[in-house]
Amino acid sequence: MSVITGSAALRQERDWNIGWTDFGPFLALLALLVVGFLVNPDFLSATNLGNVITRSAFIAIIAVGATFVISSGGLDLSVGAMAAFITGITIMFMNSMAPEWGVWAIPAGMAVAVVVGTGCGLMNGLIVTVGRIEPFIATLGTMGIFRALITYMSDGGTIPIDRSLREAYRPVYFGTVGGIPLPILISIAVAAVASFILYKMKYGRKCAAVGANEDVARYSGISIVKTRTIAYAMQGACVAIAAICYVPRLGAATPTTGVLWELQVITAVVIGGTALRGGKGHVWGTVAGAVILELIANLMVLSDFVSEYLVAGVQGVIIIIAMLIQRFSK
Amino acid sequence: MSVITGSAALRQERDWNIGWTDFGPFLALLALLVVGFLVNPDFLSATNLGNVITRSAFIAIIAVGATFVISSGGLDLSVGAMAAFITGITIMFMNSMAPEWGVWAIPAGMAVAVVVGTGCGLMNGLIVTVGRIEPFIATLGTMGIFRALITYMSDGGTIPIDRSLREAYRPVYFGTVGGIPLPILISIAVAAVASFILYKMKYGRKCAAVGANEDVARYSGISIVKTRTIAYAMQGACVAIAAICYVPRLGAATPTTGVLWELQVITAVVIGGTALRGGKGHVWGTVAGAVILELIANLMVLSDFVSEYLVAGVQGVIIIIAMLIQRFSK
Amino acid sequence: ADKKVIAVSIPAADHGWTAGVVYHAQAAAKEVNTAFPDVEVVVKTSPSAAAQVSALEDLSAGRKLDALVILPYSSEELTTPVKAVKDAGTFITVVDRGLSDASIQDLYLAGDNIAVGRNTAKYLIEKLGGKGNLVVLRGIPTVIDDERIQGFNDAIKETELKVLDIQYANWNSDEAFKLMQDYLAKYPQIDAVWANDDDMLLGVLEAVKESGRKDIKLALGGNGMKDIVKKVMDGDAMTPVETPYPPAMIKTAIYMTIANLVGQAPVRGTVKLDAPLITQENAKEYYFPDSPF
Amino acid sequence: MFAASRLQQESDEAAGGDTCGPVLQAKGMSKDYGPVTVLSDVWLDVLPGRIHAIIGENGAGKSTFMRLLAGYAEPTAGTLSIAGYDVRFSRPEHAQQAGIVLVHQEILLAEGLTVAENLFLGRELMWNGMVDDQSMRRIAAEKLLELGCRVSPNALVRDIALADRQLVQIARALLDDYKLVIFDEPTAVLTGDEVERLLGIILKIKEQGAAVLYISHRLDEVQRIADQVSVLRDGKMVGTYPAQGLTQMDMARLMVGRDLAALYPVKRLKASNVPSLEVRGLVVSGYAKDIFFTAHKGEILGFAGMIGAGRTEVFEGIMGLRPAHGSVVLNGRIIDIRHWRAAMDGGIGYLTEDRKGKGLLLNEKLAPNLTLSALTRFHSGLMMRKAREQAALVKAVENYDIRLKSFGVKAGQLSGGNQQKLLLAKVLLTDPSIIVIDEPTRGIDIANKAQIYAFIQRLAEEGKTCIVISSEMQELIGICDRILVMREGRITGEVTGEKMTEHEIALLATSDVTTAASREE
Ligand SMILES: Nc1ncnc2c1ncn2[C@@H]1O[C@H](COP(=O)(O)OP(=O)(O)OP(=O)(O)O)[C@@H](O)[C@H]1O
Ligand SMILES: Nc1ncnc2c1ncn2[C@@H]1O[C@H](COP(=O)(O)OP(=O)(O)OP(=O)(O)O)[C@@H](O)[C@H]1O
Ligand SMILES: O[C@@H]1[C@@H](O)[C@H](O)OC[C@H]1O
Ligand SMILES: [Mg+2]
Ligand SMILES: [Mg+2]
Repeated sequence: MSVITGSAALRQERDWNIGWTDFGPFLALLALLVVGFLVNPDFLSATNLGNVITRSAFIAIIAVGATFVISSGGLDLSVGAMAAFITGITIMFMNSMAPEWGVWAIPAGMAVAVVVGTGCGLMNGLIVTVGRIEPFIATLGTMGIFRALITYMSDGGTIPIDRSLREAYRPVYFGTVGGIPLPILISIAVAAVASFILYKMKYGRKCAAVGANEDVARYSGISIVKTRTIAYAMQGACVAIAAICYVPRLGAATPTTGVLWELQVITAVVIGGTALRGGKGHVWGTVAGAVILELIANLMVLSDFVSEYLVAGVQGVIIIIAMLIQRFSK
Repeated sequence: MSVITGSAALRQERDWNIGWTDFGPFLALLALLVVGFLVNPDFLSATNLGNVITRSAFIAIIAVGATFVISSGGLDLSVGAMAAFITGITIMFMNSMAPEWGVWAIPAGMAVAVVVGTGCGLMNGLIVTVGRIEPFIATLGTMGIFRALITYMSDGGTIPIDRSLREAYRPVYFGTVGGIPLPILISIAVAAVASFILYKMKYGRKCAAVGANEDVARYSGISIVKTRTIAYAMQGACVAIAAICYVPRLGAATPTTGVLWELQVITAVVIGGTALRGGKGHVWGTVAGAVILELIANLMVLSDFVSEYLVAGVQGVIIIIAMLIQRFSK
Repeated sequence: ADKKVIAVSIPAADHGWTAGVVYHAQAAAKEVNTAFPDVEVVVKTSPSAAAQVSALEDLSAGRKLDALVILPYSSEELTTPVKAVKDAGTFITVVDRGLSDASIQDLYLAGDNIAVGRNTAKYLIEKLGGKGNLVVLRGIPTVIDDERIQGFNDAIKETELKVLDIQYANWNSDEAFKLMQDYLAKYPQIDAVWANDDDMLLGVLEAVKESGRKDIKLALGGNGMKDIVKKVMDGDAMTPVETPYPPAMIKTAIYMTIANLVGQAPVRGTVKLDAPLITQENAKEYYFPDSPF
Repeated sequence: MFAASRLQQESDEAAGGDTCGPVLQAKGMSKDYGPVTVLSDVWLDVLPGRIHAIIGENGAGKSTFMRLLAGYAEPTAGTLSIAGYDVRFSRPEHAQQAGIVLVHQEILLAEGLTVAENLFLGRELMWNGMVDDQSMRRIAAEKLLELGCRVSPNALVRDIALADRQLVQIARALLDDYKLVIFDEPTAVLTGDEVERLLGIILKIKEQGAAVLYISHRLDEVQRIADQVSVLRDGKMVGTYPAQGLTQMDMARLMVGRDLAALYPVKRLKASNVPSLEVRGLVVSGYAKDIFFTAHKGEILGFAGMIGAGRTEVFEGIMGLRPAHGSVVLNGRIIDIRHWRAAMDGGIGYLTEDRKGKGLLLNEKLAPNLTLSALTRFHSGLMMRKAREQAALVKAVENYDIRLKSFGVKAGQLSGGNQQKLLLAKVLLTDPSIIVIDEPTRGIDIANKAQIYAFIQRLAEEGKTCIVISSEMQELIGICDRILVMREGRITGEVTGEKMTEHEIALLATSDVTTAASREE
């Protein structure tokens, strides 16, 4: 009998398959750590790795959101500008509430951030889905809009957070729980929730289906508009969470906050193993991708081999090599 | 008999359809011109339109190249940095040859530019096709590399063209033939050649096939590697042509030359009606797209309605509206 | 022997002026590292504020820094991180873009941006006889940009000079070229142009030249770019003056910091580099043909 | 294998064939996908001037075998030889250069390109160094017309019907010189007329002296045109037989390895007069108008018609999958079909005719495909219940007799017929009260057809309404209580009882020249 009916055999096979694809980014990460150590042994010191991973949290959190968008067949170029805009709104809100509510302005501001972020994401989503505009263009447009708004709100300058709130807010970036920096925990939590949504919930299936083949999704009763719009809204929420962690680190929103984050975010997602044309998303791969990017930057600072003019070039080379390692490892 | 009339009737209908898709960008352009005139009648003055269209020539020429890349299912984020790099090399070459060859250094430099550009494009193409790396990442990497190289070559400063060559070279940007500025003529020529290649030559078919469905292309005996690599090489050549026109405009290459051109280029292609996921390319639509972008920027300056902080935002809004008009017009 | 470590953290070469900063910082590092065997200068560039904060963390994670010379990417965002470095016992020298909390700065060296705007304005008032139409090109939305504009605006307030238009061209010559073309299309009568940075002035001059318009009498910049200083030196009619804003200030800052560390010459406080008008007479002093800027 | 080659010789004589050598010989071909063996040690001689049918159950390995012959895949073991020389085809062009062309079972065209562009893809006609679009369009139109396909050569493949796509694919294969044409289920998506025309063309190919390999689950076609028949079972060659004297029942027995019961179930009495779906004045712009009909509970209602008659579009319109308007009453409640999914949520299940493009996620595993339109049922708390999904898959594999070599395969790796079965299982998982099946047995082998018919009948007996759109008149006549016939976007008549004959249906489905001409005004 050539037809298999046992389901035990099935499980084995499947896990094996998924394993390989998922390993790629982690292999690249490993390779990078080894190279890093050879370049400068300090690279592997606990403080340094702690710093680097902590700071990769912003990109990681946003990129987790982008994993939804990209897996559902979309793209969001506006995330960096949106982060700046949300940071601005949040700080302004907190500052205005601080005199009355004191430290309570902080959680209130965080709630505002999430609401605004989700709203911005929703807007992106609706323009793309209902307006049926190519995501690249739609979000390039909203990128301009968010960037203009933050510039306008800050009068071209900065929107610093009220001094009275600083100390209370600091731990959100600088605090640790059980020795682990809070941003790392937050990004792990975000990734965990995301992978639950993407791999365990109904919505994850819809997302992958819409990204893989719109027609099949439609004929299966899955709403493309709804699915993709939700992905954008979640992206917005993730940007908000990243913004919340960002404020205590830099203490202000400026017109240049988050410039070019979109490229880093998309790079993290792709390095993580999610295809840009949509389909299956790889949440943990995305997180690894974000860490890889930050490690590369860190390596550049720690090494003394490279002329300061060539840093960007060496980063480019490393990224390409990292991708080749992935290809190769498959 | 009736069968034949039947298919003739059908044919007409289809032609009509194709017409519509091609008209979209031109409609948007028209709408923009009308709005522009209402905002400020100077908008339609010959000088202003001449300036704007001349300026749009770089983006148009590069975007024509990008039409190949995108139509074949690729993407190239490195064009802006590549333009800067080629400009730098070209100027350095011309300067070094000027003492010996005099004005002949200019055409020689142009040849060098084209060779270097094609080489850079080829490199991009090979990384994408042979290395099988997602184009977004591959060209983000080479973007960093080109940018680093020009920064390095210029020591972070400028590489100005030799005074002795300036006057002789100037007409390439500022000259006119029959009253029409040279860059406009050059971009028309480039677009004409491109549309010949894309619509009249075998290669064009291959390009569209590779972009539309890789499997089908492969089974039809079309080499995906070759087709896509050639597209990137042509992109490189177009960047070189744009660079050649660019040099006399400001007479120097700097690390900031061409920053963010890639976004404008891709936007022009998409506004022009070519889908980002590949397939049929629309060369003339792309040219219209490039002009649209430049007109929007121009309109912002000519109007007095918008706070200078919000210009980018309004541009975003207009682009989105332009795309909606196109959707709507279909 | 314990080497003294001086970290220099500056923005990446994202336009001509910052490129000059990188150039001079690296040149200084090279000189110092050969001249002073017991001092090590490390230069790091960063393409954004966030990256610069990271670089600070990275620089101070491995070793103790004796001094930090920093040109902050932006003021507010770098304030807290620089404070953290200072709290570890590092001497802090800040260049150009100041921190929000001035008490962190052991040494502050900057150009006088208000003066850049004011001195240029004064020259214009004088030359145009206190009246005429102006257009202005400004840089990247930052405090420095605001200060220059403020200095300029305050100076022309009481006059009949009218600013027809003012827009951002992001300290980029290409954008300035386009913007100037558009200004020319929009306004039939422009008496003078001010671009608050020389990168932009290059674009402006090209646009004016190409238009063939004769109404523009003056086109001024600022920053002391060598090509512009050369023009001044040569007595150019359209650009007869210039204000300095030398990127070499980073070098000065590095040397002053070293003097502090090794020379037992305590240098503290604020140093403002004046922004006098560069004219044909004194232009030679400001002309450095070998600098990339 | 000895048996096979002996039979081969016998059949040569039986067909009274000329003695010139085979155009292609397959010698001990095997194909493995990883640990899975799909084809093992298959031998075959393909003779010129013969139509050689390959039959076998779904998943027997027919398509795989053909892909090996035409250079779309390389064998794990075994060789091909032409005129005594061993050859290797590592790409389709190599086979094409040797005159071997394959018409795929699954449609392989670039949707974003036009019909003419697809037809000539990779071998464009040139004129003075330029692609000669005019000639290509003209020739395309001619070639298509020969096949009875009237789509405009300028139409995008995306916009044309599935059957037309198949014809384009066939035209494409026949464009070049060929010594051997392989048809892998070419008629699965065609209706009566086109089938006839295609069979005529195949006979013409044979007359020209070329060889034809022909795969079909429509055994009557095989019987009509084949000279010899080879049977594959489970990846192995059972034998090659002269077609003459082989009845359909014989073929079925050879394929399945046992005797088969009757193909069509015995008809029941018509169950009820309770209307379940009433459609009044439906218009699907560009495809259908004035559509009025009523379907009843427990009824099997057939929709017949030629390609392009608009049957698919009518139901896609009702399902909200393409713009349409008109009144639709579902189990007594008016639903707004402009509202997407209203019909689905109201309990209509629709099985698309385009399993590859609209039915299945080819790159996805089987379980996620199966449950995609009924996610809610495999979902409790917040989570998808994977164990339940697996159980459903195991059950579907049994119920619908889906043949697979491993549960780990992706949907796209299933054989065509098994994909169809998976799709059927998928739609029925939504537990619809009205089920619309567009081409239910497309690509399904004869044993499974019987099973599916029985299945449809069982659904009807449970009181569900089954609407069957089919291009096989026999099948409609065999299972339906009532058949509506469409022509050019309108319902032209209804046949029941005695009048349910091919003749009657064909009359309603085809228009005479004059009415067609007047309609074109
Ligand atoms: N790429 C692949 N990977 C794994 N298994 C495959 C692959 N391609 C085909 N198979 C398996 O090979 C077997 C034979 O498939 P094939 O398509 O040749 O069958 P077939 O005889 O054409 O069936 P049908 O009549 O349904 O079209 C099937 O079990 C199928 O699942
Ligand atoms: N091909 C189909 N034919 C008939 N009905 C279908 C088909 N595909 C899906 N449906 C129906 O469409 C709906 C989609 O199922 P799903 O599990 O996504 O439900 P849902 O939770 O209501 O969706 P949503 O969260 O988008 O509202 C179900 O009502 C299902 O019965
Ligand atoms: O980077 C800035 C430079 O371009 C401007 O002209 O002067 C101040 C600097 O900070
Ligand atoms: Mg098959
Ligand atoms: Mg149909």
